[in-house]
Amino acid sequence: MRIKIRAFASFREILGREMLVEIESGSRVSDLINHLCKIKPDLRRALFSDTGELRDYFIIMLNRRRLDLPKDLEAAISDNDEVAIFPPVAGG
Amino acid sequence: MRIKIRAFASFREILGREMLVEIESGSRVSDLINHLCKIKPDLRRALFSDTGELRDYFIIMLNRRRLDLPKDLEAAISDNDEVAIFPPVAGG
Amino acid sequence: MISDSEIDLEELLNRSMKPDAGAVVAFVGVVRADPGVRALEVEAYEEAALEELRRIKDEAIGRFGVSSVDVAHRKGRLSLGEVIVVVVCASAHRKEAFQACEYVIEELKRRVPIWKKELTEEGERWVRGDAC
Amino acid sequence: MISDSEIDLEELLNRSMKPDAGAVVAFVGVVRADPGVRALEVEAYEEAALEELRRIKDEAIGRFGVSSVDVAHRKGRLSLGEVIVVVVCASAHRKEAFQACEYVIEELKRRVPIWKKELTEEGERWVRGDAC
Repeated sequence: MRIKIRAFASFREILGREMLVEIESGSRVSDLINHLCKIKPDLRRALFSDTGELRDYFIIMLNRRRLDLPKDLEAAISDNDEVAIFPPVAGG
Repeated sequence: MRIKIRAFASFREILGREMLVEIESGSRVSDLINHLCKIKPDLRRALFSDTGELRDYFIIMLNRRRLDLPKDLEAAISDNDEVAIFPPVAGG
Repeated sequence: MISDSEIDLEELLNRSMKPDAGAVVAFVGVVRADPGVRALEVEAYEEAALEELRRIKDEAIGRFGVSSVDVAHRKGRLSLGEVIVVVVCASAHRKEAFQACEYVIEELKRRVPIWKKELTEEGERWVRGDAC
Repeated sequence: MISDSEIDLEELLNRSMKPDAGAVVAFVGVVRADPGVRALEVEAYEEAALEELRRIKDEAIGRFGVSSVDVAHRKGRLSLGEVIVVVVCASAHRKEAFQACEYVIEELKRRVPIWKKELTEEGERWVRGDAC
Protein backbone atom coordinates (compact mmCIF):
# COMPACT_ATOMS: atom_id res chain seq x y z
CA MET A 1 0.00 0.00 0.00
CA ARG A 2 1.03 3.61 -0.51
CA ILE A 3 1.40 6.11 2.34
CA LYS A 4 1.96 9.85 1.93
CA ILE A 5 4.60 11.16 4.31
CA ARG A 6 4.70 14.83 5.17
CA ALA A 7 7.35 16.40 7.35
CA PHE A 8 7.72 19.87 8.81
CA ALA A 9 10.35 22.09 10.40
CA SER A 10 13.41 20.11 11.56
CA PHE A 11 11.80 16.87 10.29
CA ARG A 12 11.31 18.39 6.84
CA GLU A 13 15.04 19.03 6.77
CA ILE A 14 15.58 15.29 7.34
CA LEU A 15 12.78 13.74 5.27
CA GLY A 16 11.92 16.37 2.70
CA ARG A 17 8.56 18.10 2.50
CA GLU A 18 6.56 15.23 1.13
CA MET A 19 7.09 11.71 -0.18
CA LEU A 20 5.18 8.58 -1.03
CA VAL A 21 6.33 5.29 0.46
CA GLU A 22 5.28 1.77 -0.42
CA ILE A 23 4.82 -0.45 2.60
CA GLU A 24 3.34 -3.89 3.18
CA SER A 25 -0.42 -4.07 3.71
CA GLY A 26 -1.38 -4.44 7.38
CA SER A 27 1.56 -2.34 8.56
CA ARG A 28 1.34 -0.30 11.73
CA VAL A 29 2.75 3.13 12.57
CA SER A 30 5.78 1.48 14.15
CA ASP A 31 6.48 -0.45 10.92
CA LEU A 32 6.30 2.77 8.93
CA ILE A 33 8.71 4.50 11.30
CA ASN A 34 11.17 1.63 11.05
CA HIS A 35 10.89 1.75 7.28
CA LEU A 36 11.53 5.51 7.23
CA CYS A 37 14.50 5.15 9.60
CA LYS A 38 16.05 2.71 7.15
CA ILE A 39 15.68 5.13 4.24
CA LYS A 40 16.78 8.16 6.28
CA PRO A 41 19.28 7.27 9.03
CA ASP A 42 19.10 10.87 10.35
CA LEU A 43 15.48 10.19 11.27
CA ARG A 44 16.56 7.41 13.62
CA ARG A 45 18.84 9.81 15.45
CA ALA A 46 15.97 12.33 15.73
CA LEU A 47 13.41 9.83 16.99
CA PHE A 48 15.47 7.54 19.20
CA SER A 49 18.04 8.11 21.92
CA ASP A 50 21.48 6.45 21.80
CA THR A 51 20.07 3.62 23.91
CA GLY A 52 17.22 3.06 21.44
CA GLU A 53 14.41 4.69 23.42
CA LEU A 54 11.79 6.79 21.69
CA ARG A 55 12.33 10.49 22.33
CA ASP A 56 9.32 12.67 23.14
CA TYR A 57 10.25 15.73 21.08
CA PHE A 58 8.15 14.91 18.04
CA ILE A 59 4.52 14.55 17.03
CA ILE A 60 2.95 12.21 14.50
CA MET A 61 -0.39 12.89 12.86
CA LEU A 62 -2.30 10.21 11.01
CA ASN A 63 -4.74 11.79 8.56
CA ARG A 64 -4.44 15.06 10.53
CA ARG A 65 -5.29 13.48 13.86
CA ARG A 66 -2.56 13.54 16.43
CA LEU A 67 -1.37 10.15 17.66
CA ASP A 68 -0.93 9.44 21.33
CA LEU A 69 2.59 8.05 21.47
CA PRO A 70 3.97 5.56 22.32
CA LYS A 71 0.55 3.85 22.64
CA ASP A 72 -0.53 4.62 19.05
CA LEU A 73 2.65 3.17 17.56
CA GLU A 74 0.50 0.07 17.20
CA ALA A 75 -2.21 1.90 15.24
CA ALA A 76 -2.96 0.38 11.86
CA ILE A 77 -2.37 2.38 8.71
CA SER A 78 -4.18 2.01 5.42
CA ASP A 79 -3.58 2.65 1.77
CA ASN A 80 -3.54 6.38 0.94
CA ASP A 81 -3.16 7.46 4.56
CA GLU A 82 -1.29 10.70 5.22
CA VAL A 83 1.26 10.53 8.02
CA ALA A 84 2.89 13.77 9.19
CA ILE A 85 5.96 14.04 11.41
CA PHE A 86 7.00 17.26 13.09
CA PRO A 87 8.45 18.76 16.27
CA PRO A 88 6.28 20.48 18.95
CA VAL A 89 4.50 23.45 17.43
CA ALA A 90 5.81 26.98 17.89
CA GLY A 91 3.51 29.31 16.01
CA GLY A 92 2.08 32.67 17.00
CA MET B 1 -13.79 85.63 46.09
CA ARG B 2 -14.54 84.18 42.66
CA ILE B 3 -15.07 80.45 42.01
CA LYS B 4 -15.35 78.83 38.61
CA ILE B 5 -18.15 76.29 38.44
CA ARG B 6 -18.12 73.61 35.79
CA ALA B 7 -20.89 71.09 35.30
CA PHE B 8 -21.21 68.02 33.12
CA ALA B 9 -23.85 65.68 31.79
CA SER B 10 -27.15 65.95 33.72
CA PHE B 11 -25.65 68.66 35.95
CA ARG B 12 -24.66 70.71 32.92
CA GLU B 13 -28.30 70.66 31.91
CA ILE B 14 -29.14 72.23 35.29
CA LEU B 15 -26.23 74.62 35.83
CA GLY B 16 -24.92 75.32 32.35
CA ARG B 17 -21.48 74.34 31.17
CA GLU B 18 -19.49 76.91 33.10
CA MET B 19 -20.08 79.96 35.30
CA LEU B 20 -18.29 82.22 37.71
CA VAL B 21 -19.82 82.80 41.14
CA GLU B 22 -18.88 85.36 43.76
CA ILE B 23 -18.91 83.98 47.29
CA GLU B 24 -17.73 85.23 50.67
CA SER B 25 -14.05 84.65 51.53
CA GLY B 26 -13.55 81.72 53.89
CA SER B 27 -16.45 79.77 52.41
CA ARG B 28 -16.48 76.01 52.38
CA VAL B 29 -17.74 73.55 49.77
CA SER B 30 -21.06 73.29 51.65
CA ASP B 31 -21.51 77.08 51.49
CA LEU B 32 -20.89 77.02 47.75
CA ILE B 33 -23.46 74.25 47.27
CA ASN B 34 -26.05 76.16 49.27
CA HIS B 35 -25.32 79.25 47.21
CA LEU B 36 -25.73 77.32 43.95
CA CYS B 37 -28.96 75.71 45.16
CA LYS B 38 -30.36 79.19 45.74
CA ILE B 39 -29.51 80.31 42.20
CA LYS B 40 -30.64 77.03 40.61
CA PRO B 41 -33.49 75.33 42.52
CA ASP B 42 -33.24 72.31 40.21
CA LEU B 43 -29.81 71.66 41.67
CA ARG B 44 -31.30 71.24 45.15
CA ARG B 45 -33.62 68.52 43.82
CA ALA B 46 -30.66 66.79 42.15
CA LEU B 47 -28.41 66.90 45.23
CA PHE B 48 -30.84 66.42 48.11
CA SER B 49 -33.66 63.99 48.76
CA ASP B 50 -37.14 65.21 49.71
CA THR B 51 -36.15 64.86 53.37
CA GLY B 52 -33.09 67.06 52.87
CA GLU B 53 -30.43 64.33 52.85
CA LEU B 54 -27.51 64.48 50.44
CA ARG B 55 -27.90 61.96 47.61
CA ASP B 56 -24.90 59.92 46.55
CA TYR B 57 -25.40 60.08 42.80
CA PHE B 58 -23.00 62.94 42.11
CA ILE B 59 -19.33 63.76 42.30
CA ILE B 60 -17.61 67.03 43.10
CA MET B 61 -14.06 67.84 42.05
CA LEU B 62 -12.12 70.71 43.56
CA ASN B 63 -9.35 71.78 41.21
CA ARG B 64 -9.65 68.39 39.46
CA ARG B 65 -9.29 66.36 42.63
CA ARG B 66 -12.30 64.34 43.63
CA LEU B 67 -13.81 65.21 47.00
CA ASP B 68 -14.71 62.54 49.50
CA LEU B 69 -18.32 63.38 50.33
CA PRO B 70 -19.94 64.09 52.72
CA LYS B 71 -16.68 64.53 54.73
CA ASP B 72 -15.16 67.07 52.33
CA LEU B 73 -18.24 69.30 52.39
CA GLU B 74 -16.23 71.11 55.06
CA ALA B 75 -13.19 71.61 52.77
CA ALA B 76 -12.18 75.25 52.37
CA ILE B 77 -12.29 76.85 48.93
CA SER B 78 -10.14 79.72 47.74
CA ASP B 79 -10.27 82.49 45.19
CA ASN B 80 -9.99 81.19 41.60
CA ASP B 81 -10.71 77.58 42.57
CA GLU B 82 -12.43 75.40 39.99
CA VAL B 83 -15.30 73.30 41.29
CA ALA B 84 -16.83 70.69 39.01
CA ILE B 85 -20.13 68.85 39.59
CA PHE B 86 -21.15 65.78 37.65
CA PRO B 87 -22.85 62.38 37.90
CA PRO B 88 -20.93 59.08 38.12
CA VAL B 89 -18.80 58.64 35.03
CA ALA B 90 -19.92 56.42 32.15
CA GLY B 91 -17.24 56.61 29.49
CA GLY B 92 -15.69 53.90 27.36
CA MET C 1 -6.32 61.73 23.47
CA ILE C 2 -9.95 62.88 23.44
CA SER C 3 -11.12 63.85 20.02
CA ASP C 4 -14.12 65.14 18.11
CA SER C 5 -13.11 63.35 14.96
CA GLU C 6 -12.89 59.70 13.96
CA ILE C 7 -10.22 57.62 15.69
CA ASP C 8 -7.52 56.41 13.30
CA LEU C 9 -7.22 52.84 14.56
CA GLU C 10 -4.50 51.85 12.16
CA GLU C 11 -2.32 54.81 13.08
CA LEU C 12 -2.72 54.00 16.80
CA LEU C 13 -1.82 50.35 16.26
CA ASN C 14 1.14 51.11 14.05
CA ARG C 15 2.51 53.49 16.66
CA SER C 16 2.62 50.59 19.16
CA MET C 17 4.11 48.02 16.84
CA LYS C 18 7.81 48.25 17.46
CA PRO C 19 10.31 45.41 17.13
CA ASP C 20 10.98 45.43 20.90
CA ALA C 21 7.33 44.69 21.69
CA GLY C 22 6.31 41.26 20.46
CA ALA C 23 2.75 41.49 21.75
CA VAL C 24 0.17 44.18 21.13
CA VAL C 25 -3.33 43.95 22.62
CA ALA C 26 -6.02 46.39 21.57
CA PHE C 27 -9.47 47.00 22.95
CA VAL C 28 -11.91 48.73 20.63
CA GLY C 29 -15.24 49.95 22.01
CA VAL C 30 -17.98 50.38 19.44
CA VAL C 31 -21.33 52.17 19.79
CA ARG C 32 -23.66 49.22 20.16
CA ALA C 33 -27.10 49.13 18.57
CA ASP C 34 -29.14 48.71 21.75
CA PRO C 35 -32.92 48.64 21.24
CA GLY C 36 -34.27 52.05 20.32
CA VAL C 37 -30.89 53.80 20.36
CA ARG C 38 -30.14 55.91 17.29
CA ALA C 39 -26.92 57.66 18.25
CA LEU C 40 -24.71 58.59 21.17
CA GLU C 41 -23.56 61.95 22.48
CA VAL C 42 -20.29 61.82 24.43
CA GLU C 43 -19.28 64.57 26.84
CA ALA C 44 -15.96 64.88 28.69
CA TYR C 45 -14.45 67.00 31.47
CA GLU C 46 -11.49 67.09 29.19
CA GLU C 47 -8.66 68.45 31.35
CA ALA C 48 -9.57 66.15 34.26
CA ALA C 49 -10.10 63.19 31.92
CA LEU C 50 -6.67 63.60 30.35
CA GLU C 51 -5.04 63.83 33.79
CA GLU C 52 -6.81 60.68 34.93
CA LEU C 53 -5.92 58.83 31.72
CA ARG C 54 -2.28 59.75 32.26
CA ARG C 55 -2.43 58.34 35.80
CA ILE C 56 -4.09 55.11 34.62
CA LYS C 57 -1.48 54.74 31.88
CA ASP C 58 1.37 55.18 34.39
CA GLU C 59 -0.26 52.65 36.72
CA ALA C 60 -0.54 50.09 33.91
CA ILE C 61 3.10 50.55 32.94
CA GLY C 62 4.18 50.30 36.59
CA ARG C 63 2.07 47.25 37.44
CA PHE C 64 2.45 45.17 34.31
CA GLY C 65 5.75 46.34 32.86
CA VAL C 66 4.29 46.99 29.42
CA SER C 67 6.29 49.18 27.09
CA SER C 68 3.48 51.43 25.89
CA VAL C 69 -0.14 52.30 26.54
CA ASP C 70 -2.17 54.45 24.15
CA VAL C 71 -5.73 55.57 24.65
CA ALA C 72 -8.04 57.47 22.33
CA HIS C 73 -11.60 58.42 23.28
CA ARG C 74 -14.20 60.11 21.13
CA LYS C 75 -16.40 62.97 22.22
CA GLY C 76 -19.35 64.58 20.47
CA ARG C 77 -22.00 62.86 18.37
CA LEU C 78 -21.41 59.22 17.37
CA SER C 79 -23.41 56.93 15.10
CA LEU C 80 -24.13 53.25 15.75
CA GLY C 81 -21.09 51.11 14.97
CA GLU C 82 -18.63 53.97 15.36
CA VAL C 83 -15.49 53.53 17.48
CA ILE C 84 -15.87 55.28 20.82
CA VAL C 85 -12.67 54.21 22.58
CA VAL C 86 -9.42 52.45 21.74
CA VAL C 87 -6.82 51.16 24.20
CA VAL C 88 -3.57 49.75 22.81
CA CYS C 89 -0.95 48.11 25.04
CA ALA C 90 2.37 46.83 23.73
CA SER C 91 4.67 44.53 25.65
CA ALA C 92 7.50 42.09 25.20
CA HIS C 93 5.11 39.35 26.39
CA ARG C 94 1.44 38.74 25.70
CA LYS C 95 0.16 38.01 29.21
CA GLU C 96 1.16 41.47 30.44
CA ALA C 97 -0.28 43.14 27.35
CA PHE C 98 -3.67 41.50 27.98
CA GLN C 99 -3.64 42.39 31.67
CA ALA C 100 -2.65 46.00 31.06
CA CYS C 101 -5.25 46.49 28.34
CA GLU C 102 -8.06 45.11 30.49
CA TYR C 103 -6.87 47.17 33.47
CA VAL C 104 -6.86 50.39 31.46
CA ILE C 105 -10.37 49.99 30.02
CA GLU C 106 -11.80 48.97 33.42
CA GLU C 107 -10.22 51.94 35.19
CA LEU C 108 -11.20 54.29 32.37
CA LYS C 109 -14.83 53.27 32.78
CA ARG C 110 -14.60 53.62 36.55
CA ARG C 111 -12.62 56.83 36.91
CA VAL C 112 -12.34 59.00 33.82
CA PRO C 113 -14.90 61.86 33.73
CA ILE C 114 -16.70 61.08 30.49
CA TRP C 115 -20.44 60.61 30.01
CA LYS C 116 -22.68 59.19 27.33
CA LYS C 117 -26.17 60.22 26.38
CA GLU C 118 -28.26 57.88 24.30
CA LEU C 119 -30.40 59.49 21.64
CA THR C 120 -33.39 57.19 21.32
CA GLU C 121 -36.63 57.17 19.42
CA GLU C 122 -38.42 58.45 22.54
CA GLY C 123 -35.92 61.11 23.52
CA GLU C 124 -32.58 61.43 25.24
CA ARG C 125 -31.24 59.68 28.34
CA TRP C 126 -27.92 59.77 30.16
CA VAL C 127 -26.23 56.39 30.53
CA ARG C 128 -26.02 55.65 34.23
CA GLY C 129 -22.49 55.30 35.59
CA ASP C 130 -21.72 52.20 37.62
CA ALA C 131 -19.36 53.55 40.24
CA CYS C 132 -19.90 56.43 42.58
CA MET D 1 -6.32 32.30 7.29
CA ILE D 2 -2.66 31.47 6.73
CA SER D 3 -1.04 33.76 4.24
CA ASP D 4 2.24 34.47 2.48
CA SER D 5 1.51 38.16 2.21
CA GLU D 6 1.19 40.97 4.72
CA ILE D 7 -1.80 40.81 7.08
CA ASP D 8 -4.28 43.64 6.52
CA LEU D 9 -4.94 44.52 10.16
CA GLU D 10 -7.43 47.24 9.40
CA GLU D 11 -9.49 45.02 7.14
CA LEU D 12 -9.57 42.30 9.82
CA LEU D 13 -10.65 44.76 12.50
CA ASN D 14 -13.28 46.41 10.35
CA ARG D 15 -14.78 43.03 9.56
CA SER D 16 -15.37 42.49 13.32
CA MET D 17 -16.73 45.92 14.08
CA LYS D 18 -20.46 45.51 13.80
CA PRO D 19 -23.10 47.45 15.73
CA ASP D 20 -24.18 44.31 17.63
CA ALA D 21 -20.70 43.82 19.09
CA GLY D 22 -19.78 46.63 21.45
CA ALA D 23 -16.38 45.19 22.35
CA VAL D 24 -13.58 44.11 20.06
CA VAL D 25 -10.31 42.76 21.45
CA ALA D 26 -7.37 42.17 19.15
CA PHE D 27 -4.07 40.45 19.75
CA VAL D 28 -1.26 41.32 17.36
CA GLY D 29 1.95 39.31 17.46
CA VAL D 30 5.00 41.05 16.05
CA VAL D 31 8.40 39.59 15.11
CA ARG D 32 10.48 40.71 18.06
CA ALA D 33 14.07 41.87 17.67
CA ASP D 34 15.69 39.29 19.94
CA PRO D 35 19.51 39.52 20.17
CA GLY D 36 21.15 38.39 16.95
CA VAL D 37 17.91 37.64 15.14
CA ARG D 38 17.63 39.13 11.66
CA ALA D 39 14.45 37.57 10.32
CA LEU D 40 11.98 34.75 10.82
CA GLU D 41 10.89 31.91 8.55
CA VAL D 42 7.43 30.55 9.31
CA GLU D 43 6.32 27.11 8.17
CA ALA D 44 2.83 25.59 8.50
CA TYR D 45 1.13 22.24 8.00
CA GLU D 46 -1.54 24.27 6.38
CA GLU D 47 -4.50 21.90 6.05
CA ALA D 48 -4.08 20.64 9.63
CA ALA D 49 -3.47 24.17 10.94
CA LEU D 50 -6.67 25.49 9.36
CA GLU D 51 -8.66 22.59 10.80
CA GLU D 52 -7.22 23.20 14.27
CA LEU D 53 -7.85 26.95 14.03
CA ARG D 54 -11.47 26.23 13.11
CA ARG D 55 -11.81 24.00 16.19
CA ILE D 56 -10.24 26.63 18.46
CA LYS D 57 -12.52 29.29 17.04
CA ASP D 58 -15.61 27.13 17.66
CA GLU D 59 -14.42 26.43 21.22
CA ALA D 60 -13.99 30.15 21.91
CA ILE D 61 -17.46 30.95 20.59
CA GLY D 62 -18.96 28.08 22.61
CA ARG D 63 -17.13 28.86 25.86
CA PHE D 64 -17.30 32.64 25.92
CA GLY D 65 -20.32 33.42 23.77
CA VAL D 66 -18.44 35.90 21.60
CA SER D 67 -20.03 36.80 18.30
CA SER D 68 -16.96 36.43 16.09
CA VAL D 69 -13.37 35.19 16.13
CA ASP D 70 -10.97 35.91 13.28
CA VAL D 71 -7.41 34.67 13.03
CA ALA D 72 -4.74 35.45 10.46
CA HIS D 73 -1.26 33.91 10.58
CA ARG D 74 1.66 34.62 8.31
CA LYS D 75 3.89 32.04 6.75
CA GLY D 76 7.12 32.46 4.81
CA ARG D 77 9.90 34.98 5.44
CA LEU D 78 9.19 37.82 7.91
CA SER D 79 11.28 40.83 8.87
CA LEU D 80 11.69 42.23 12.39
CA GLY D 81 8.65 44.23 13.42
CA GLU D 82 6.32 42.51 10.94
CA VAL D 83 2.96 41.16 12.06
CA ILE D 84 3.06 37.38 12.40
CA VAL D 85 -0.38 36.69 13.87
CA VAL D 86 -3.62 38.56 14.53
CA VAL D 87 -6.57 37.34 16.61
CA VAL D 88 -9.72 39.47 16.69
CA CYS D 89 -12.67 38.64 18.95
CA ALA D 90 -15.89 40.64 18.96
CA SER D 91 -18.53 40.41 21.63
CA ALA D 92 -21.45 42.28 23.13
CA HIS D 93 -19.40 42.59 26.33
CA ARG D 94 -15.72 43.26 26.89
CA LYS D 95 -14.87 40.61 29.52
CA GLU D 96 -15.81 37.79 27.15
CA ALA D 97 -13.92 39.41 24.27
CA PHE D 98 -10.72 39.55 26.38
CA GLN D 99 -11.13 35.96 27.58
CA ALA D 100 -11.81 34.61 24.11
CA CYS D 101 -8.88 36.47 22.56
CA GLU D 102 -6.44 35.22 25.18
CA TYR D 103 -7.83 31.68 24.88
CA VAL D 104 -7.41 31.64 21.11
CA ILE D 105 -3.80 32.85 21.08
CA GLU D 106 -2.83 30.45 23.90
CA GLU D 107 -4.42 27.46 22.17
CA LEU D 108 -2.98 28.51 18.81
CA LYS D 109 0.52 28.48 20.28
CA ARG D 110 -0.11 25.14 21.96
CA ARG D 111 -1.94 23.23 19.23
CA VAL D 112 -1.72 24.68 15.73
CA PRO D 113 0.99 23.06 13.58
CA ILE D 114 3.10 26.09 12.73
CA TRP D 115 6.84 26.51 13.32
CA LYS D 116 9.30 29.38 13.34
CA LYS D 117 12.93 29.39 12.36
CA GLU D 118 15.09 32.27 13.48
CA LEU D 119 17.62 33.51 10.96
CA THR D 120 20.45 34.83 13.08
CA GLU D 121 23.89 36.23 12.48
CA GLU D 122 25.40 32.82 13.24
CA GLY D 123 22.95 30.74 11.24
CA GLU D 124 19.47 29.33 11.50
CA ARG D 125 17.67 27.73 14.43
CA TRP D 126 14.18 26.36 14.95
CA VAL D 127 12.26 27.97 17.79
CA ARG D 128 11.58 25.26 20.36
CA GLY D 129 7.91 24.53 21.00
CA ASP D 130 6.73 24.52 24.59
CA ALA D 131 4.19 21.74 24.60
CA CYS D 132 4.57 18.19 23.41
